[in-house]
Amino acid sequence: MDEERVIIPIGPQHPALKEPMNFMLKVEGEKVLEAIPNLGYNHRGIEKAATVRTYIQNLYLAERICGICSIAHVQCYAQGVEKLLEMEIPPRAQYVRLILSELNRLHSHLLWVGVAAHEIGFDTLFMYLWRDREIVMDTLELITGNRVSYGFTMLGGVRRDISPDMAARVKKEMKTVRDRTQYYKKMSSNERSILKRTQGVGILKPQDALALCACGPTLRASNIKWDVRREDPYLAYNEIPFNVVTSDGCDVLSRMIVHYDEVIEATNIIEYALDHMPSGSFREKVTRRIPAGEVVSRVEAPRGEDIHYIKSNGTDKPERFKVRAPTLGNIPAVCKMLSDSYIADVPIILAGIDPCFSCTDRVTFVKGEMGKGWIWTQEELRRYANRWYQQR
Amino acid sequence: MEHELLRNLRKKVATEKYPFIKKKPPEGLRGKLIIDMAKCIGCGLCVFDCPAGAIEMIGKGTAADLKVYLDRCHFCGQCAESCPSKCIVYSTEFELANFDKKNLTIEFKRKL
Amino acid sequence: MVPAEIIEFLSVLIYPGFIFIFTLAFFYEWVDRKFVARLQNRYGPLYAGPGGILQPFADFIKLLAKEDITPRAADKTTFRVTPILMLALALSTLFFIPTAYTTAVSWFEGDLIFVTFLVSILVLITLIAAWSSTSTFSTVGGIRVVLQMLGFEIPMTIVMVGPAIVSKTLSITNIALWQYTTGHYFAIYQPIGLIVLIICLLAEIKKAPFDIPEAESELAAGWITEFSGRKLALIRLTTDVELILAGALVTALFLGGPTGPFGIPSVIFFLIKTTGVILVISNLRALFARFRIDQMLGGFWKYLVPLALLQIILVTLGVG
Amino acid sequence: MVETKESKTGLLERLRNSIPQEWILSLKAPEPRRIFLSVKREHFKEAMTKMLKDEEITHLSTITGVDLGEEIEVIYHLDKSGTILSVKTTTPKSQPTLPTVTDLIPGAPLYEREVHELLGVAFDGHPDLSRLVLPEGWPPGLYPLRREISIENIRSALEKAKEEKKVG
Amino acid sequence: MNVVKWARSKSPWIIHFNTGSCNGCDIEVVAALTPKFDLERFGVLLKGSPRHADVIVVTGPVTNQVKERLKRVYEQMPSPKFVMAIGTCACSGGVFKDCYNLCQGVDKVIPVDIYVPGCAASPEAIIDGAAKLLKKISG
Repeated sequence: MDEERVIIPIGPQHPALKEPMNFMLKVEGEKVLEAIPNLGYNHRGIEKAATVRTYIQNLYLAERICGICSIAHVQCYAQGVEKLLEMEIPPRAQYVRLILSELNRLHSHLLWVGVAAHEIGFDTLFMYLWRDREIVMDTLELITGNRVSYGFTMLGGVRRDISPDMAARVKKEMKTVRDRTQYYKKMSSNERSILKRTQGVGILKPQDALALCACGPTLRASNIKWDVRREDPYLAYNEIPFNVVTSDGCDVLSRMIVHYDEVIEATNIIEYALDHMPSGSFREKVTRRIPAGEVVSRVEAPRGEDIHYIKSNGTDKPERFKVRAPTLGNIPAVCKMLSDSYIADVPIILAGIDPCFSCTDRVTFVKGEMGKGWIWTQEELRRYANRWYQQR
Repeated sequence: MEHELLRNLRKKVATEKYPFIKKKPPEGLRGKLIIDMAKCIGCGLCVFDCPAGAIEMIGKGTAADLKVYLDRCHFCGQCAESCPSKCIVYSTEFELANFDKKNLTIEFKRKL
Repeated sequence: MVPAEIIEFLSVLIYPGFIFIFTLAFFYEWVDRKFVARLQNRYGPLYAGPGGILQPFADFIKLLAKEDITPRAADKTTFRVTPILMLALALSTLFFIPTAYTTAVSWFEGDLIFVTFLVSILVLITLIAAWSSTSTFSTVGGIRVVLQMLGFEIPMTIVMVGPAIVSKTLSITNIALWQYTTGHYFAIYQPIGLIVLIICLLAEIKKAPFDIPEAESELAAGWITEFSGRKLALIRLTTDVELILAGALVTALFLGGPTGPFGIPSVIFFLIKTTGVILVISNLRALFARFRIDQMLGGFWKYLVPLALLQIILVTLGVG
Repeated sequence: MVETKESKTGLLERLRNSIPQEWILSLKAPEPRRIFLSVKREHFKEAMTKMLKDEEITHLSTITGVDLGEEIEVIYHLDKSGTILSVKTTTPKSQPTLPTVTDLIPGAPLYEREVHELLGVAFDGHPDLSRLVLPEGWPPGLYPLRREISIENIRSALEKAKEEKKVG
Repeated sequence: MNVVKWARSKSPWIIHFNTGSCNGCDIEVVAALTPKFDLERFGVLLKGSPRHADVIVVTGPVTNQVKERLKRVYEQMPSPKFVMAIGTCACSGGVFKDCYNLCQGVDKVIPVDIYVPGCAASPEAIIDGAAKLLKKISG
């Protein structure tokens, strides 16, 4: 055992991680030699629970896989079940869902940039971003009536329609959000103290990003143009013009820029969709029993590719419901970024992948897959951690 | 950034003085649920569809009473969706904080 | 006739001693919090007293009344003594800087050097406090405190010498008085020195962007992680006293101390000037992201030390 | 071999031509951009290697394990420019083992661990499949996603494990 | 004695603990601290160390994995300490009622002082809960 090396446990209760997760950092001075993730604190067993519930009940369970990307998960699930039913939801419902998905992305991205600012100790920016995020929350409240769990996406459509009044207000708000975001983007890419903390930090090279199966903004910030909305269009995404934003910095700063750009892009999408909404019904009746079959469904959640696999056996309950949330896909990448960084950079790097462990942990456990050069065994590490906590 | 700070110094504070000044709840906010027992036909669909098991049925059919556990309710609105006689309504009352869990159970009894 | 000893005793105890300083400490914490909140477009403390002015006092009383835990792994004696020692040190430093009157409670030729010394000791005690709690977060926090000191100590001392050279005295009180009598305020004649001193003091009192030892998102609460109850109350009070210390030092060395025209009591000038300094500090706190320890050290050595030296060279050349 | 709809990219055609018939159990594209390919267990690794190389696939979305009763089906969801290629293979439930794909896809270890932990499939050649940690005190050999395990089973097993710990 | 009660009710420092929630309540807790709602009006500060906190804000249905940690964090807090269960999951487990890895609510592990149901409990509901709790503390 090397005495000079200190192990800092980050988590499970730690302010840098809004959710419980455990990272063991092996440090030497201020340098991190290695990071070992330990998920599972948020494991609830949703996949098992889904198999004893009806498809309707699972709608709400899927929404609560994650409170931030609730629309994305429920959209992915509903889309899968609708495919099993071989039905097309009405075009108007598709647009309403699309608008909701983008609003979801807006609030999630603004939230993330705020959290990132907090991690680098820039609380003022955090406060401003969250203040402006409330505009988006108000919009969501206006459309759905609720702030976080909307209960809005139903099998076969949506629960409520967007009235012209609402549309006008949403459009007005989108302009404000876009202006503010443009300002923040300009500010963030010029403010010296932000640049110092984010530029060249948490490098993920394009080839590593591909090899480690990263997804979402993390991948796009490594200059790889890959977006489920473009590659595998769902809803009405193939009817709407939008750009897949990339940035070639491969560091935290470019992740920030990608988030800002996606916010701007999302406001444009919402405005376009509101202008081009087809008329007609917004909901269709759906039977309770779903025909047997299997389906893989995926959407671009705010954090990246979200993929659901549903297997049905012809009853009103699914036989297997599998969720892969984007954060899990980005964990190997974040371990790569963490090695050889500074302790002070750990929070921002961790935050850099926009982690959402509640999505991730619904079934998964990770425990130190970075074995190389590690002088402690897993067992020793665990014992050390236990001892450390007992002393407190 | 300094400019933005000074601008905010002049601007009105964004805070709403919530518990003292209350704003109108948005339309469609799902708060505490209310069941109109006069309309209830006792079909039990709400109990069947509730994802959290927050509604309990005491007795059977048209004579049944309903018990709602607000500490389990997720305010998802599925019961109101499923109810064939549309007797479940969500009020906009969301200030439900309570010191005792028992107070969060509401019973809806039929008037005889 | 009240004996002189009693007057001296009372001046240490009440005015401008402990009670005055504590009240001022709470007031300045409130000013700081309120101003930062306002910059962030929110209210900040609001319901404890008018405008939340009693908030720091409420925090203090609450902490005093809380359970005081000493972790089993901690070095008990050191752990208990250090918070008291810190407060005592911060207070005694303040007695050498003019606050309520134009002269400090105690002063002698050379107290400028003594104050620099006390400030360094304060930092070292912080390290001991952090070390004695033996948790990983505190230890790393404590190491960062000292690393940070390596950065700010040198430029701070250098720029503090600037006014001393010109006014040809090593006493803070005399420097302040000299400025008033000659009308030669160093804030105007040595602006570089003023800026460097404010930045160094920011690091000294561990406020953002140099709150590296307490970085919440990296190290829980850094070196104070393990302190609770009364000890935490004392530590918080120390931080507030240090805030006054920073304000008073800048006021005395560069703004002429608690002096002013029209025969208005000097304490009024002191309050106005220090509040000004503290508003500047709060503004800086809201303006920047936290630096990384290596960036902070590098920055201090690369930019602040040369700047401080430049100021001294200018002073010796007769400019300033 | 069933085929309902043609895939847009022509991937289906290429797969049909490149992979030997005797390796394949079924190959279908039920809807655009979704391909399900079922491979015999003994040829799984070969097929996987060949496909990844021929089609230059790098992205593995996830690995799903499904308990079919007698067998456990493991599905690898690969992405080829917008088309999800789901490669299925099965392994007997009595002794579930499969070759690892971590040497082909560096991003796969987590997914394999997940399947290992929740369904008990052992992956040969995986660098670190040691004890996977459900909460501390999780009874060994209890795989929550297996069909015969009900939630009540798990609860009672957990209770039992807790009591044993107390006694021991 | 009244001064102490007053001080306590004016200065509740919170520590936020996520015990496996869906993040919905967590973002709402954080949102309650930001300009629009600004809990600091009540003297609330978010603290990183349990040693500094008076109120532990628990969100989530308490997974088996996190149960021990929750207990430990609760024990590390100096008394008097208060527990707020935010959100329906923290109150009873709610929609996760038959997930196998849960304790079904915070009160199964540590005593709860106030329950704030809601999914997710909106910042207003959280402030309402906090105000009720503070009223109780001040007696």
